Amino acid sequence: ETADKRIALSNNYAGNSWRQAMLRSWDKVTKPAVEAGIVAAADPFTTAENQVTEQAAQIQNLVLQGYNAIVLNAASPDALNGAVKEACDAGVIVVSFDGIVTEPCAWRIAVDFKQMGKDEVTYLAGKLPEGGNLLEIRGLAGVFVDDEISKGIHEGVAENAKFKIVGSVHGDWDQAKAQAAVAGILPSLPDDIVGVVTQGGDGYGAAQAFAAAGRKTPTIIMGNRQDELAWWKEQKDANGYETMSVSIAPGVSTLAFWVAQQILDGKEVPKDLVVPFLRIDQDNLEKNLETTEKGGVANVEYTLEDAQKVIEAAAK
Amino acid sequence: MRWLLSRPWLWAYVAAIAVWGATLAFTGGRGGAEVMTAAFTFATFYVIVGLGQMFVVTLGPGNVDLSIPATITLAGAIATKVMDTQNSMILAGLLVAIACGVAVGCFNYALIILLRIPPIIATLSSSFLVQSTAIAYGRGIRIKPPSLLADFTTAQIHGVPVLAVSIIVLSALMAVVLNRTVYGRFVTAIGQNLRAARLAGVPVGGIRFATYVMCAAFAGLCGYLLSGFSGGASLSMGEEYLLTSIALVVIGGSSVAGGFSNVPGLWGAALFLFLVVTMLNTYGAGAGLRYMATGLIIIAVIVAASGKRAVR
Amino acid sequence: MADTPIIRLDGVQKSFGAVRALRGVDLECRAGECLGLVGHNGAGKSTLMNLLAGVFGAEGRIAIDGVDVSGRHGVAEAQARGIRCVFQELSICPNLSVAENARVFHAGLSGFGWRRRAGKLIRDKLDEIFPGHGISAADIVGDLPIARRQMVEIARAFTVTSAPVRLVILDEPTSSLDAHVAEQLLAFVRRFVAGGGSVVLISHLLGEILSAADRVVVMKDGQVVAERPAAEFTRSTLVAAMGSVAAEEKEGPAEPARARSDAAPRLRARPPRQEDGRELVAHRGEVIGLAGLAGQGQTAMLVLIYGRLRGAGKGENGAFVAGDRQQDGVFPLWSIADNITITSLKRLRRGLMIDRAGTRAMAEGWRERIGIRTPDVNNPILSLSGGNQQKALFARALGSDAGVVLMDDPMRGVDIGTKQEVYGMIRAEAEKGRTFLWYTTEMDELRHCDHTYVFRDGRIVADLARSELTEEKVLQSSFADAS
Amino acid sequence: MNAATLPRLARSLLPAISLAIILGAIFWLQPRAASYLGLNLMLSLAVPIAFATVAQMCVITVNDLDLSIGTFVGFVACVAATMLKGGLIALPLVAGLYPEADPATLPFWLTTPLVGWLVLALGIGVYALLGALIHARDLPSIVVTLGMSFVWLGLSVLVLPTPGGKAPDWIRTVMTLKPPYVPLPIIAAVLIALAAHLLLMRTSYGAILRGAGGNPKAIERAGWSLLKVKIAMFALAGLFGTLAGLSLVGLTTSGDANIALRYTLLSIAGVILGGGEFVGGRISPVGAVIGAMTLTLAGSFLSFMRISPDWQIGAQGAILIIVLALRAVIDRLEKRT
Ligand SMILES: Nc1ncnc2c1ncn2[C@@H]1O[C@H](COP(=O)(O)OP(=O)(O)OP(=O)(O)O)[C@@H](O)[C@H]1O
Ligand SMILES: Nc1ncnc2c1ncn2[C@@H]1O[C@H](COP(=O)(O)OP(=O)(O)OP(=O)(O)O)[C@@H](O)[C@H]1O
Ligand SMILES: O[C@@H]1[C@@H](O)[C@H](O)OC[C@H]1O
Ligand SMILES: [Mg+2]
Ligand SMILES: [Mg+2]
Repeated sequence: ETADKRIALSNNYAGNSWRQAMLRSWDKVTKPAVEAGIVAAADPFTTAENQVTEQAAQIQNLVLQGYNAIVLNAASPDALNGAVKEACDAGVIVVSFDGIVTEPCAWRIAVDFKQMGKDEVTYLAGKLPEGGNLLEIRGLAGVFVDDEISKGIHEGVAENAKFKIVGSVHGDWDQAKAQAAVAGILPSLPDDIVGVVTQGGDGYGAAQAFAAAGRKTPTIIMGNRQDELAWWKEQKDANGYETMSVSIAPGVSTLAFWVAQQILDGKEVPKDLVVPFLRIDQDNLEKNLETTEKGGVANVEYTLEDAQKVIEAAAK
Repeated sequence: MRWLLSRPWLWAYVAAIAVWGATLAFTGGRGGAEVMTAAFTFATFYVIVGLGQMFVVTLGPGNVDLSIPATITLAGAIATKVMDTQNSMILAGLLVAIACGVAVGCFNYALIILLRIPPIIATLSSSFLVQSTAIAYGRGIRIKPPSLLADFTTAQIHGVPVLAVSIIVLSALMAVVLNRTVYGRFVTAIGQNLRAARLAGVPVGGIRFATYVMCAAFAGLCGYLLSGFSGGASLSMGEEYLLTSIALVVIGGSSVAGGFSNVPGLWGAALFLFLVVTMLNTYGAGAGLRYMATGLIIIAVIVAASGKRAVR
Repeated sequence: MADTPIIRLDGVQKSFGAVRALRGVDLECRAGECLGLVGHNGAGKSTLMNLLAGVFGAEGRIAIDGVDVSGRHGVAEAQARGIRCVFQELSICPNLSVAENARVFHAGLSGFGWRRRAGKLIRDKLDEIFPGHGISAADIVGDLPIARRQMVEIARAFTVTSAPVRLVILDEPTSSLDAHVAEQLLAFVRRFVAGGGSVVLISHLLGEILSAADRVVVMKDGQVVAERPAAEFTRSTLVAAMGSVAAEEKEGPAEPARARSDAAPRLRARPPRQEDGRELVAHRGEVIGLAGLAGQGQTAMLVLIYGRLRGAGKGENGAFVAGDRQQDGVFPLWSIADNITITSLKRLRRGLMIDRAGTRAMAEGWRERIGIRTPDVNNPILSLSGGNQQKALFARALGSDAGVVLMDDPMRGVDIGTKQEVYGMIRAEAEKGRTFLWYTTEMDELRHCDHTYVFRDGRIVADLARSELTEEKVLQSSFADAS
Repeated sequence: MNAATLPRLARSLLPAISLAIILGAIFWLQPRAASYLGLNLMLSLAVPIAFATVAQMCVITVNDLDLSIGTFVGFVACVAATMLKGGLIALPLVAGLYPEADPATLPFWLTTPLVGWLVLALGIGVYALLGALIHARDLPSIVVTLGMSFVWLGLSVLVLPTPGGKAPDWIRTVMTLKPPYVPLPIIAAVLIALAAHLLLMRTSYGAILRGAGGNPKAIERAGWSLLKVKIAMFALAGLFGTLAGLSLVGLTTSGDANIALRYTLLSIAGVILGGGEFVGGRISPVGAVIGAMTLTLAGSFLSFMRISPDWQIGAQGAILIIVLALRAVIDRLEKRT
């Protein structure tokens, strides 16, 4: 029985389409839940400047306000541990997702980012048996997600010796930044780039940069953003362009919400839950493009039943 | 030669060429022209905001506009939404973007003059409000720019970006404004001595107002062109222009203490900043080394430039 | 005197780029004497004093107490040997208190209770030199009017902790002081010298030099052109020695007083703190004097009127000649020409752009008319001596099309020859219909005014037509209670 | 009786008034905050910010600006979370070289935390050097420190490529102390303010340091070395920045290169909020610490207000504006009297 329980979302960043979709999903799922009296409140909070310290203060304030659970997309996996520990000590349930925290008292809904990076290379290996030169676009330096995905990619390349990463730039998960970085490094790279491995939110920018340099467009892995998918569809229709797209679904925030609700309800929930990433392939591109809001991100939202299934699967 | 050596912008160009040379040394000379094309393409956007920031910084110590990134974002979001991919709306989009900049500029100056808030803090605070407006308005949704705008912003003739040429013309115009018009002289006067300027008959309030508005309008223009160039507006599109716009002005040889500035240096500095990242990417430096090298190179340039200035 | 001079210069030369500021100067300062130093603006007086104080080095020989220190004379050494300097441009820290500024001067003032000791040190000296100064050791210097700041700086130069005070250089110390305080200072200088100290006094007020100095050195174009006991000079021989072309000042009103016009005045203004009905009234073609002790609200009155004139927009136009030129006048990064033309730029336009030939012609014209000593008006303004900078500010105002010219004690640091010329220009311009509001601390200058308002404590306390103007009346209303 | 003392007094009280108002508003919105625990939670993160603000103030005193203080604090946090606890071997970079080594058998120089102290001392040394460089070549500090902000960030990423590490236990212990009656952050703030006040406002050399901001030429003409002044002020900034980093890592328990980027602007805002001015050596150490606390509390105030997420960022701006507008209002009132 959680009708009198209050849940807060602590979010560190709202400045990209993925995060906006994440917040929209939260609203879409939690509002009806509050109306239905499943929980008393489900308020979202976002910090202004994507800073660990700011989020730590936010968590402390949420504790002060007497929330029973905090659903957390963290700015740092370790640096919030102090604040998270204090929350736990005060009897608050903390469930982290996407940007997870390592503090043992918190729950984690993790995506295997490393596997995601590896899958990109595996896909390319299947598609391009000859191998060849790859360009890697990374995210924001010093952030855990960036490091994990990149590790996965490099592991994948190590297992597929015919691939070679000839250039690596940071695009900060931003189309414009990725475009500038790729445009800068392209002239110095060999002409035969066969693939671009990415982290999401940077595929379209990479495509633009290749076009501007007058180069043949290689296989660019996409990151589920609608503009990336739309570009892919355009190319597919025009010349049969093939690639794949993969990212974490922003709707994972709603899974975290249900998990928190279940914990508050007294359910036994393992500390570590894993959700699959959302992958789009050549054959289901159209279907996904249709359901993705113009300018948004391909998404899945979770229901209470979905959440219970995930919990059961992990408990086994 | 003497004339050249006494130019404050010289060092920005020397540095840009050196970094470009270092890049080519690595690739064995391959891709030199293409790197330059890319550099001009992206330097263009730096320069647009740099122009506005330069005039603001010239107004004297403490004058700086930190709301540029948020303004870029808001103008980009509103413009793409207004244009809604239709070519017929291109002009309307431009006007809306600039109007959006003008509105932010007016708000900034109102904080500075009515509430007497120091410009750094005033523009920082207003940037939060503007960013919020952009979020509430656009919700991070990316709308494609009209195709004609996208074509114009990415067009090249024989490897020369058309947009860069347009902005070079604009820069030349702003250089004339700075050096040869009453407005430009007045800005420089205020930057050297505000009290003296007021007593010498300079309409201090009006000039400062015009300058903050102009700076924000340039940021609006940048947001408009940038969203055309990179396939739509995003909430983070302005982020990198915060520190870059200040770095440009100073590396370009203008004085942070105000009262002394020049336009050509902006281009040198913009090319330099882009080429540094390119060089380090080409060398395959990891993020840590890349950050460090960027910082050290910036310091080296400013040290080299200052040595010359002392001689003058 | 048989004893060795405290400091002795032999054939000292100093150049700033192309400007030869000093061309072989010999000079001696001895204990127990006040040396008066005069010369036209830019003659090299301040440069010479900077040299004595060790601010910069120069070619030639410098000996202190007979020991050659050429090449190793610096600020610290000079201070250790008891040489102090009150610079022409203020050298105190506006953000610090009076006591803290005293501490800045004395490396030894540290440790527990330093603030109290520093405060006592400076307070005692202020009491000694300027009785009734009204300055507290805890006052922040920036809050004080310029006259009091100058008093603090002067008093500070005479304070003693570990190093003795033997030679004090005063570079135009009275330029911002009113007559009363200047009198106090000169009396103190006499006492100090009588006690065996040595003072170098630079001033453009020849009366001060003649009354306070024992020996007078006259400089011209970087050289010493005359050196004699003060008693052998009169005002006119001194002026002649300086090579000034100007005629000697006429005594009394230059022309008969005119009746005030009955027409509507050009402007009227009441000080904010005025309680009675008195107000300042100015007609076309009048020169109005603002008198009284320094810092009694005259500058504030001028700024107020200036702001009102500008606010009114069309019609009347005001131009301001700053007295505190560093703060209110000069654009330090600009050339002389740019500094002169700034107020007239709107007139000097062709289309949207500034007419370069026009601005140059204007600057050149004024350089000649007002005699700014520079080879090229495109040189930086800071390459000019203090007085010449002031002339550029005059040129700025007189060259504008302003109907009303407000002058904030504008003759600070201007040499006597130039003053005469400027007085003439003011008269001529007034005849053409311009109105001048002229705050001055010098009694003589009030003689050029058609009407004088005396200020005390932010209020007008007397209102004297030219025919009624006497020094006694001005002094009386400056001090006495307005009863 | 000086006419200027009254406005000065009012203005110097202003930061304290702002703080009181915002605290009052918080207690009104959330009475639970008005407790030992509440104050402890709300203010604990004000401690590192207060240190950083004082560091920034030192630089502002001599008319410079430090755009690198945020990344420097991050660097210190990264060093503290690695070398200060486990020595060189705590660096992922170094640990990679000794994959299977047993900690007990490693040589002393790899495991001693002294290395961490050495690196922190070097950091302060670099700050001092910057001061010297800026003075000697007459450089604009904004650009030099902008460059340094990249250098510190790069070093942090090298020290700690991904967030992690662990703060030394003693720092953690100090930062989580629960003294009776008065929460630690309040005691710490008072101590920081007091120390900075004594150092800059009461010592005799402090007068020289501030004077160098008011009129450098005068200080030089009085025979003081401006070079030494700049070195002293930048070294002090480095010292306070280091303390900021250490106290921060004590609260967060682990390091992160991007942990304190925000401190740069926050510290500038804190100094201004506290009544300092950008040029002219007019500063107020006590005000700066109060400014830092006000800014921290502004964040709490906002989350208690429960604003729509879209406008939460904007509300931060609004708070800054309102607090500073208070200054203008008091100024106006003053003028009228
Ligand atoms: N005493 C002062 N010190 C520093 N800045 C000041 C001071 N007074 C005003 N300012 C600043 O100068 C600017 C212009 O102020 P103000 O509007 O009074 O000028 P103005 O000369 O009246 O201009 P205008 O003639 O266009 O009205 C403002 O930004 C204000 O913040
Ligand atoms: N820093 C400098 N750079 C260039 N020229 C200078 C500098 N200082 C002084 N001069 C020049 O040296 C000459 C002597 O100047 P100085 O200031 O000694 O004159 P002064 O006799 O004190 O005049 P005043 O009575 O106007 O103060 C002037 O021609 C001046 O222009
Ligand atoms: O999880 C990541 C998210 O945090 C970032 O904002 O965008 C890319 C995603 O993969
Ligand atoms: Mg002089
Ligand atoms: Mg004089």
